[in-house]
Amino acid sequence: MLEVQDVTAVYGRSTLALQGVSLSVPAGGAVALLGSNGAGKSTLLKAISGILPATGGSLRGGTVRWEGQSLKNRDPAWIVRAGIVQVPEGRRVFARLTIEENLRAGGITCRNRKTTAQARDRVLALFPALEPRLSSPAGLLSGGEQQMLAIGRALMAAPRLLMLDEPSLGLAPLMVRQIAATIREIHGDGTSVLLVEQNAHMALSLVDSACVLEVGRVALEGTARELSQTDEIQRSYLGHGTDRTSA
Amino acid sequence: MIKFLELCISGISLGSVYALVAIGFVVIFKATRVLSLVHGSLLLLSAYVVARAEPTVGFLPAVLLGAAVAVVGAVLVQRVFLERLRRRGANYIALTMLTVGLDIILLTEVTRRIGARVYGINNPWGSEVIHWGGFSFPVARLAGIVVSFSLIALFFAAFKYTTWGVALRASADDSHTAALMGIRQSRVAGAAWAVAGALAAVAAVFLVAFPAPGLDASTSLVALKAFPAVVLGGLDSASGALVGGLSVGLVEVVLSGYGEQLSFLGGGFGSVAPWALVLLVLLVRPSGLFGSKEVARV
Amino acid sequence: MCSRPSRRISWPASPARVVCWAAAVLALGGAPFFLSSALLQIGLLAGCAVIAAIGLNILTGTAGQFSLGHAFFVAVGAYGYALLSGDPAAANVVGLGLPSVVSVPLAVAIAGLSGLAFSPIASRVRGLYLAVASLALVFLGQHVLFNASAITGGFHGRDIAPLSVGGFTFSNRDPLYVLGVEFGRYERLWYVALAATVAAYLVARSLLGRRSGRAFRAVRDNEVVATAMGVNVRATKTAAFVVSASYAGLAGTLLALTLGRVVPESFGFEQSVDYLAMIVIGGLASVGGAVAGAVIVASLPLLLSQFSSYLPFLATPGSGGIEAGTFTRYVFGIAIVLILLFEPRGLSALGRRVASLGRRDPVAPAVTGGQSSPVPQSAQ
Amino acid sequence: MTAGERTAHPTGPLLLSGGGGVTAPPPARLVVDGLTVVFGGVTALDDVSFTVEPGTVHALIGPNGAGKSTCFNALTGVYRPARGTALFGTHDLTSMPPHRIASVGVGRTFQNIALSPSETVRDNLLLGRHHLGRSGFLADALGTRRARHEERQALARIEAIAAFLGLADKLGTPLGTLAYGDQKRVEMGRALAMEPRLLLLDEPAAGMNASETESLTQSIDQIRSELGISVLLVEHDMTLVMQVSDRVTVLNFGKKIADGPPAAIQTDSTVISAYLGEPEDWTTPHPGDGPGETSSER
Repeated sequence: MLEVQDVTAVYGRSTLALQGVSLSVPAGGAVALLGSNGAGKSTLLKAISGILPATGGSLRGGTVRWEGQSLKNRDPAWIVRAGIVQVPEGRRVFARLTIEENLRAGGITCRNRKTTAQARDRVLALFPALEPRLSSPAGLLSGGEQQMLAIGRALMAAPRLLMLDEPSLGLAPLMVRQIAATIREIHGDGTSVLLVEQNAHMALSLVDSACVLEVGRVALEGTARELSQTDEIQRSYLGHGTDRTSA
Repeated sequence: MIKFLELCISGISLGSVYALVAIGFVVIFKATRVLSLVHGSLLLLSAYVVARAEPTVGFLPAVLLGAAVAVVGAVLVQRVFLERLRRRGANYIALTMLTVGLDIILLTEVTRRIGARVYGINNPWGSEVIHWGGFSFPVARLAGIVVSFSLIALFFAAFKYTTWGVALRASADDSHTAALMGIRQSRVAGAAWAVAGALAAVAAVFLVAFPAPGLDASTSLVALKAFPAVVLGGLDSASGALVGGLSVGLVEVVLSGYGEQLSFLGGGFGSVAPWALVLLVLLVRPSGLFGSKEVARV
Repeated sequence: MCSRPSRRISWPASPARVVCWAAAVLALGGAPFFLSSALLQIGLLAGCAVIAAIGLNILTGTAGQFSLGHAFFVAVGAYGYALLSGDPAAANVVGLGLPSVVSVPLAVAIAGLSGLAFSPIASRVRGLYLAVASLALVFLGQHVLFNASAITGGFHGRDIAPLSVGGFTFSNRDPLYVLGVEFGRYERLWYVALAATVAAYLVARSLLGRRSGRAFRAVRDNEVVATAMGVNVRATKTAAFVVSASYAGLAGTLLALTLGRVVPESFGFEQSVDYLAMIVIGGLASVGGAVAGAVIVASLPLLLSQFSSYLPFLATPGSGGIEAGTFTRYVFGIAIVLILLFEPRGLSALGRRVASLGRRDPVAPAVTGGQSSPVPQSAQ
Repeated sequence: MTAGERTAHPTGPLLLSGGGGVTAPPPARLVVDGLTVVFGGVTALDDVSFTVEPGTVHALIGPNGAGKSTCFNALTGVYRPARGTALFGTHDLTSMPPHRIASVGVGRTFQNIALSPSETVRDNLLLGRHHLGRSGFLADALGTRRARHEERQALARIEAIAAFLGLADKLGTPLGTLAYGDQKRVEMGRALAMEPRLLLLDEPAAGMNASETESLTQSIDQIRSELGISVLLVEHDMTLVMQVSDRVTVLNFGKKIADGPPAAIQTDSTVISAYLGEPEDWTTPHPGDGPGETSSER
């Protein structure tokens, strides 16, 4: 399981992005991280997947543990091998590589041919739409197909914890629905899921529990059922203040 | 007509050798966003090693040794120096100037050792010339074509199909996401520099072979000929480097061959014509023929 | 990285400072009285390098346009002067026979115009593509220098008419004694070079400290931002090339006058790299740094070979050991590498650090290569 | 139109732009009409229209990827729209050379701090006055009287702006050594130094903590009420948006989905579902209205 405790992260020299955030994803569990843009959700994922330093940030305090081992100062490749893989925000497929090559890039840490073949079969079973276009450049796919490829690419590393950063971003509702169904299926296969989403309704329908970040702090947490019944989330997205004439 | 065809074969031969060096530049650029100005001296170093080792160990072992030296040298440049500077977020001017500094050191050392000597490297082709239906070609030139194109084919296969190739192209496409997939950039980059070093070493052997006079201190300047090639094609396009290398070779050899008719452009115009071609191409396409446009980020 | 304009220099007329400046003025102004001709020539060559390096640093350090072609523009100045002032009656080469006072500014203007002529490429082509495009100028320029012998004298070069102002000629022709010291060509030229160098320095400081300098730096740091602030990016890049080429032209003119003869090999690829070495060693974007770097890079090899017989680690030419020229190449190579690795802002930053050792001034953090320090990619 | 250096107020309060003798240009409204931006077949901004009234704060909000930045970039000439106009007064921003936009009175800030870290705060602020200056390269190089006069005036104005933003004692500090919140303020100061009549703020609160956001809120309020500058604001911090805005335009998928006063936007069901998703059943891949987790509002 993943255990994040009291994490503080900064960008550059002094921009506080996270202040004392704690969160845990139990083995086989699914957790959503909600909050409006700029709340620090992506930063937390980057802190877990180890690419925070490469993007100009650093972890200042707190601990990140995965099955008892600290992930601090580990390089991203080590973390991928340990079983945590992140699907980046905005899909970020390798546009000039073919779909097949994108999948190969995702499975690059896996040295075992058999596991790789199995992972590939699983991905193509999940996303049959990719199969006929394996040799065309990923840049030509539609937004929804790119999101599928991005998830498929991450699954090639056979993760035990899949972290998704805003998989619904910029997708039409029908596509969001398909992505949601896929995430549910992946979770159903026993993979733990940490889902960062702005689409709170979709996210809460997929996970057991969630926490809401607001300006780098946990503002709200609870089970999915509890959270979907309050309108606190809406307020954290659309603002606490009213218009200025009454403020 | 016979002269023209002979010149074309000769140009393709020289061009394919330029392409070897140019592909090295592209691979390095894709992996580390640097124009390696240390390449000329690495090329000279490996040629020097081949020239010194050949009399005792024989041709092929000497070439392998030269290539090994170039590979080790290139990887050291990347690992010990560039990587350190890159981690601190240095820009491309600083990174490129670092290769200039290393080039000055290495070039000074190797040219000091070579001095005023000219080394001929004994190779299997010697100075033989094939005559065939009115045509005559130096065998070394033909061997250059065969070996270069084989290596280029091998390179493209590796670039397309091997794990390293996929990792290199993925990193060049989006380095952060590649890191998220567990691709270790520094290893990919090290391998890229190694490949470039090996290609340069092979190119060096053909650059000093007949009908060239042999290895002397100015051989490193030949690596500069690969600059027009790589810029013509586009810094980040491997196939562009091939096209660019061949164009530069052809333009240089054919124009030199017709030097008398072109004497109004000055003696030896053929050897600088590639540079004129570069300016013309950049005027129309600021990122070369196949290079991807640099997009300004807000 | 930033060159502080003169008006912002605090002037705590500390006695040490006054003594330093006085000593510098005395040493530079009095040099012809106590230096040998050989040393004066080295000083003059260093002055040319200083002017050229200041120009390149404006282009590459301040405006961020990577140029490997600086030697070309220096050549334009040198040969331009040779052509304009050359004797019309000379046998092999064309000369227009213009007086020096006209030829010098015209040669500088021609160099500036050649920078302008390059602008269709210079203002559109970026980064390393620009570096290679400017390198093309050097090779094509060399070709012209070797082949257009009617103007350039070809491989052997051509002689330079001495500078002559109002009947006073800067040559050894009519002997002149000042305070008992014979004033020959180098002694006379010394003050011209000194004035030109000081002017080049002051003009650069003035330019970079004002609106134009800020536009250069804005274009270097971020073109989109520069545009939003109203900077015409292409015009600014063109201007940077013109300014830099004019500096190179002045340096070339002075070089021609100092050497008395110009040959193509003084303006090749290696010289272009040397100019880059000067600004990297001195510190990118710093005018003072360019001065320091140029003096070191230009004079060290000459000084070492001048004194090689006194330096036990140097071999005399031809004996097979490490010669002065070779030795200085090592020094430059190592200096570039060490500076980039340990003090990317070059000697100017080192100097400032040393100067502030006694004071409490905070020294700005090292920012590598003039680009932005790590900033958040996305604030999320 | 080069406006010339407007008169400065060395120590006085920061008056309206163009104040102090020179007649200020009349306040202008920004009328965005049918703005459409297409990237390689994808419509990033689809027929968006809205009006920023003079002297108001107008917010442009929407979920990630809704097209807000695209809109900003189209207004500032970074992108060329396929269709539509953006009239500011009588000037169509979408058809001007981008570097001219500043001189008609449009200033902007950038989302990620886009200042030069090695320069002083003073030099960073002075860059904002570039379009107001007239001294050319020659005048600057020679330090003519006019160039020096202009520089002094610009400096005086910068000092007033720095005082307004509480940066007066930091003018000589290299920007890179400032705290993040101060850097953000310099970014704002540079935009004010442009003497804009319309200020485009791109996520000014990004990365700020609560107290920094609080002071930002006040600054925006002051910019509107004391300086009379219109503000177009892209921001994710909804508390800030709702506090300072007179009007809010909401984008989703590149289209305008709502436009109105903040209070109305906060309760608009289209806006709510654009942000939080539709409160419906997400378990099946086909639209349906099964008894899923539906929240209380519907």
